[in-house]
Amino acid sequence: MREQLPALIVVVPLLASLVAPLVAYFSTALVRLVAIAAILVANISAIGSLTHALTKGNWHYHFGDWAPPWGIELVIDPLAGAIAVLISFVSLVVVIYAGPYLKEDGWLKKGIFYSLFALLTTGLLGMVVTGDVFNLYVFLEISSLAGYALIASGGNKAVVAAFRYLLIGTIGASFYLLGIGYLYAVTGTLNMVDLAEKLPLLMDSPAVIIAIVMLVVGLGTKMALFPLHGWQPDAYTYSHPAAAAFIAGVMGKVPAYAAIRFFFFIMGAATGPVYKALQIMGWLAAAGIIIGSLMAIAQKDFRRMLAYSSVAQIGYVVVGLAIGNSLALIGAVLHIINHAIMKSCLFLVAGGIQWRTGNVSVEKFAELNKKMPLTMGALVIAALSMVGLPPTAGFFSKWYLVLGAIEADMWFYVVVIIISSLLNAVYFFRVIENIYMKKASEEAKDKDKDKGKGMFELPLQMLVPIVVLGLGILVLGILNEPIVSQVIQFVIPGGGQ
Amino acid sequence: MAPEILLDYRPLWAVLISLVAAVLILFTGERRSNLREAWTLIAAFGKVAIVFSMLPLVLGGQVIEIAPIHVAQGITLQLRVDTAGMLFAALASFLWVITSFYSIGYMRGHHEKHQTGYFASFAVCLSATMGIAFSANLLTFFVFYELLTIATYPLVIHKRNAEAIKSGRKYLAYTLISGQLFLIAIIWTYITVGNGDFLAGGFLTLEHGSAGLLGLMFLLMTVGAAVKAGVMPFHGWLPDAMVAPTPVSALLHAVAVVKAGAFGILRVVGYVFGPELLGQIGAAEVLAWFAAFTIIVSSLIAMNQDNLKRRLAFSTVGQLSYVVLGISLLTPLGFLGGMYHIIAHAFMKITLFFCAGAIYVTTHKENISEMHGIGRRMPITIAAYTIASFGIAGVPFIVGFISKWNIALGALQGGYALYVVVLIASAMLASTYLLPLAYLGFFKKSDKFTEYGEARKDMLIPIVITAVLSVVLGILPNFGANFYDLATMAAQSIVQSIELVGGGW
Amino acid sequence: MDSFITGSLIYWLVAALFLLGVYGILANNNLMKKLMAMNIMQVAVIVFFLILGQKLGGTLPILMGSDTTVDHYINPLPHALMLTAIVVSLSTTGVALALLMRIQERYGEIEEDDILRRMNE
Amino acid sequence: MKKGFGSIVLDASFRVLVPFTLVYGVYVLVHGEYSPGGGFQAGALLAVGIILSRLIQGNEKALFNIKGNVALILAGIGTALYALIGFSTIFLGGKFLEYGRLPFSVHDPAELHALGMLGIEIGVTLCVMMTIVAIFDALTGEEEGI
Amino acid sequence: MKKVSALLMIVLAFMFFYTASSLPQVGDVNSPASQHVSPRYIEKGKKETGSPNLVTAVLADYRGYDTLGETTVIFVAGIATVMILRGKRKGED
Repeated sequence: MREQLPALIVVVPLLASLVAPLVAYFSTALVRLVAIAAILVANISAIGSLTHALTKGNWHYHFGDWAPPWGIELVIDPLAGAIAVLISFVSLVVVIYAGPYLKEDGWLKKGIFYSLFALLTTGLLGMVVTGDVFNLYVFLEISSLAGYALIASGGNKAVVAAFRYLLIGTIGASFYLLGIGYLYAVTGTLNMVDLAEKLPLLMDSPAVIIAIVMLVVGLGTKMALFPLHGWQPDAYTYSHPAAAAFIAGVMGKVPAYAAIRFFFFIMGAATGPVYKALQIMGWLAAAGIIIGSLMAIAQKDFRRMLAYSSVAQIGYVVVGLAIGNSLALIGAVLHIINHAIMKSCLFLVAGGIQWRTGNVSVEKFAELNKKMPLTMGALVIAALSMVGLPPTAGFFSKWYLVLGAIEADMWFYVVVIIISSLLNAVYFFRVIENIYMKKASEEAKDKDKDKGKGMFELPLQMLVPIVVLGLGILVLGILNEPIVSQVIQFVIPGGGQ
Repeated sequence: MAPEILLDYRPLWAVLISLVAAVLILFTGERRSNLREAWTLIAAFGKVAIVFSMLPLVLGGQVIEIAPIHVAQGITLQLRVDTAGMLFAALASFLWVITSFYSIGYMRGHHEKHQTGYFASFAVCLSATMGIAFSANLLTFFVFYELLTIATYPLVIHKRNAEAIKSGRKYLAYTLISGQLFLIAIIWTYITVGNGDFLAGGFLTLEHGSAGLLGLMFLLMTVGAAVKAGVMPFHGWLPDAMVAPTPVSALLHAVAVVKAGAFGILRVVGYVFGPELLGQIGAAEVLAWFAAFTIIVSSLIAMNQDNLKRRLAFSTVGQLSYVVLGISLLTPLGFLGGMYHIIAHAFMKITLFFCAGAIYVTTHKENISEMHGIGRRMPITIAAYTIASFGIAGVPFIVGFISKWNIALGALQGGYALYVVVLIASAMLASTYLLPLAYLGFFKKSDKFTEYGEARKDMLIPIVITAVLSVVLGILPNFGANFYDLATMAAQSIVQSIELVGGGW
Repeated sequence: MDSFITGSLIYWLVAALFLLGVYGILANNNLMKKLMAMNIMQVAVIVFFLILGQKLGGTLPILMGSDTTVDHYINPLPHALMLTAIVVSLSTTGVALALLMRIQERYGEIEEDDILRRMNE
Repeated sequence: MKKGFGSIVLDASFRVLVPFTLVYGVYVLVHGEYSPGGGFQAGALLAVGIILSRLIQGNEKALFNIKGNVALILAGIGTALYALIGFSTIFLGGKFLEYGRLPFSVHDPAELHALGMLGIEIGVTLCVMMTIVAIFDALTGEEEGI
Repeated sequence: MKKVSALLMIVLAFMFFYTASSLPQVGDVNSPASQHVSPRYIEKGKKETGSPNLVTAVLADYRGYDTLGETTVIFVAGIATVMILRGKRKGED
């Protein structure tokens, strides 16, 4: 099976999601195990493929043994491997976390939830590891549909949010599809490697330029790049609390990865139109960083605040692309990883608070540190990391971004990043103040449902993921150098060697 | 004179021991308070032992290095014990012991809440301070600097009331913003120079950029450090932080935070830019002017404060500017005096705060106007207070005199007679705003204090120790940890000259 | 001009169709109309791909006898791709309709601005 | 449809319509590789047959009375069949979906591909048919909430 | 909103119209799409897959992985619809 690892990354969770309803019919405990096991296998395969890609070079896997460009191939280079490991890891953590939320649900709902969750994971992983631009579209749609359903299952408001997300997301996907249509029209191929060979000669053709515009709009919509972020806050806020962490943490990152793939690997950012497009994206991202942070300050709902801060944080990644030198790219990829972990951790904490006390409004967080100390500890770590204070992970991605910006003499971005980290400090320390210093009002004490009367502040299935991610932030920060020098510096085009 | 480098883990232990203690304290919790305090004391004594075990090596001209973690390519979190760092570390670790005893007494006598969080963040503060003292490059320095910011925040908001929250916000606003400016300057340095390793005498030269750019860089860095050091106009958070319990104020003002700021300025001036470069671009003079301005103005403000702790706080603002002034004179004796004033001020000001705290716990009075005749009831406390006040005023045979004397000599060395005038004037002012309490306490009659006695033993003993030490150090500047020699060696290494004319006495 | 009509005019029409769809989604207030506009947009993309597969004198790509001359059959790849795209758009529409039913039965209407107002109050 | 709207005309047409639809669906499925057609179209036709029988005869008497839950499970199984064919070729030492490795004895390897395609088309048909039935059930709203 | 989006559409329309001429002529047998990848499907398709219907050959064999995804999309639509229509949270109207 060793040489099949790349395929297993995608097809094992896929198979699990397909049989989930059947399994759930017989045993609801078993379906959970199946989902966890499948995602675990995907995670292990991703790690194996990543190590292979790092040691023996890029790994091409031809489906049906058809040589590309005729067949579809998976390409695992360090970038794809790293992101795949990230996605499968976060998915694993969140699926373990989801358990207690589904206690009251019937077998079919359990089965469908785990099926949708595994499908979301499959779609994202498939987008990451594929080497074929149309195949990327197919898996984009798989992940999107699963995402719509998971968001819609969060309640009545969530349904409206999901519908609007569906419309806007479909616009984005269609723009993307049209973009690759233009590329296909001028090159006649859909294979990424093949495109990378043919495109440089055609870079000044208007068709390629409009294809770039289409890709920017499509991927920008999917990653909620300002000003295309309108769907995102509602979707993240009202989505199913058991899946929100995964949706909010990872779903926006994969289109960003696709943008790196297209603009830096397939087209080459040095070429004129791509460079201009990236500059425009960079300015938009800068605006998004500031506006997203300001909007986050204005929010009362904790999850909504986090959603707006995601609008700002994805801007960091795009700014890294816009700066475009190797340091900034390292920063961007590092920030994709760090922010996925941080934001997932924060959403897990939000879900835990909701599960325990039934409210999500920051004003009502008073004295939670007494009820759930470990969770609040994780929240504090994640908050410090979002602000970007050493030695947490967030500091180092910011470090590389600023390093790259100064090296490229783009001081504008330096100022933006610094200002935004101060704004982050404003709203995160407001939360911390509410938790540690406000006196809890009486009815808030009464509203504490008796779910917390167990041995721990939360059920272990929920507590352990929170703690794991909280520690993960510190580990990512402290072990930052090995991660960068062993992995990240090889992900950038021609980096490392 | 290249000092021989010695690889050793002791600096790392010195940093980590109190972090471990903090974790243990958190998990011990409120209920088993004795065990919790035990952790604090064990860590404090262990830290002192470790630090002082390194002292002879440093005095022997050795440098202890350890590079635990690589942060990024070519950038390491590195610890190095040199003379200046040793000076600061020895001071902080020694005073932590005393402060821990005192704060145990204070907290128990005062039945404070949230004691666990208090002792934990206290320990983290000390770790950060050790890290700042021992950091070998700018990044390490910054990491511990921000850690100190975060660890101090819970102490500032200790009382959890609206006022505390407000001052906590103010504190965060000041420190975080300055920290970000600091960060820009640091990254900029890494880009231009390639590394940020502290080097006695500075590693930046005019090749690294025009005078204007370097001046801007210097401005960013000094602002980053000056905010913690409370140099005007960045002092705003310091008096407001007075809502914190007294041992915290003692820690903030005497041991850790503001001293970390002053130490940061020392690192920036002496080990990043270096006297030579600063002399060329003339940036240090601006700093010196700010310091002189702060010295005078803060003393004037302090006179109008009736709240004893606020008054002491403003006096801290002034006294810290002595350090900054001495450093920014760029003369050997200036450095010597500045560094020694870190020591001197620490001992004197911690005495003063201990006294204030003792008075508060015993009599629950904070305003000087209410303290008539208090000396009758608490003679020892007020006596200690008086000694320390004389020291701040720069009376001979008390430690404050030595540092001020050296700063004055340094000013003359650099040929700025004006600063000498500033020093004398501020000495006068200091006596006018500190001594009245002693006068009221001893000579004004009042029947208010019949029911009170002397302060608790476990608060009184630290007061006496620090007061006595500030006298002893005033007579034998090298008593104990050879602070004076350390400062001399550091100053020599910075200005790379053996001729250190005169010096103290 | 003739070459334009035979060669490029269709691209203009497809682009117009696509943009009409996008405009419909953005400008309409009725969610159902938005959904229809979405389908129009997707159809435009599908047609665009099919155009790319066309060949003058080519027939549909089912081999007749042993004739495997490339120019005699139109390009099968876009058709295969568009089968996938059609299925995707169908599935998206299905999910959207289900959501729409939930919205209708919860809010009793499908006018976006009203619903948003009632959501946020 | 609880009782269906059966009438003489409908029942009569039902006898012709539904079997024809089903047979035609199967034809489209198996003939898909010689003429336009394939799993998706076949699945749609078969689903139409089932839904017709429901509409006309009502759930109780319906010819193929597949409940939504079962339909959903079967849809998953159908797609899983597709995936399992891919897996089988992995276990037979090939790549995923490498039909050339299928364990049948034929004189032309191309036939293996044809067989593999037939297999996956069957899976697709099952999936599409059952999905449509499940959606139909959900839309008619007769199934209880889950 | 309407005016802005209409303006946007017009701008995009001009972009499309401008680039249309740079796309291959409709039905051009020498267009890249007809020359680069697809010829193999037509020439070797029958021999390699045994299916004279080349669309099926491409769909189910050469790009079978896409079709797996496509089938999955249908499955997702099914379970999503059931989840949305029948999976109301308890305690919601």
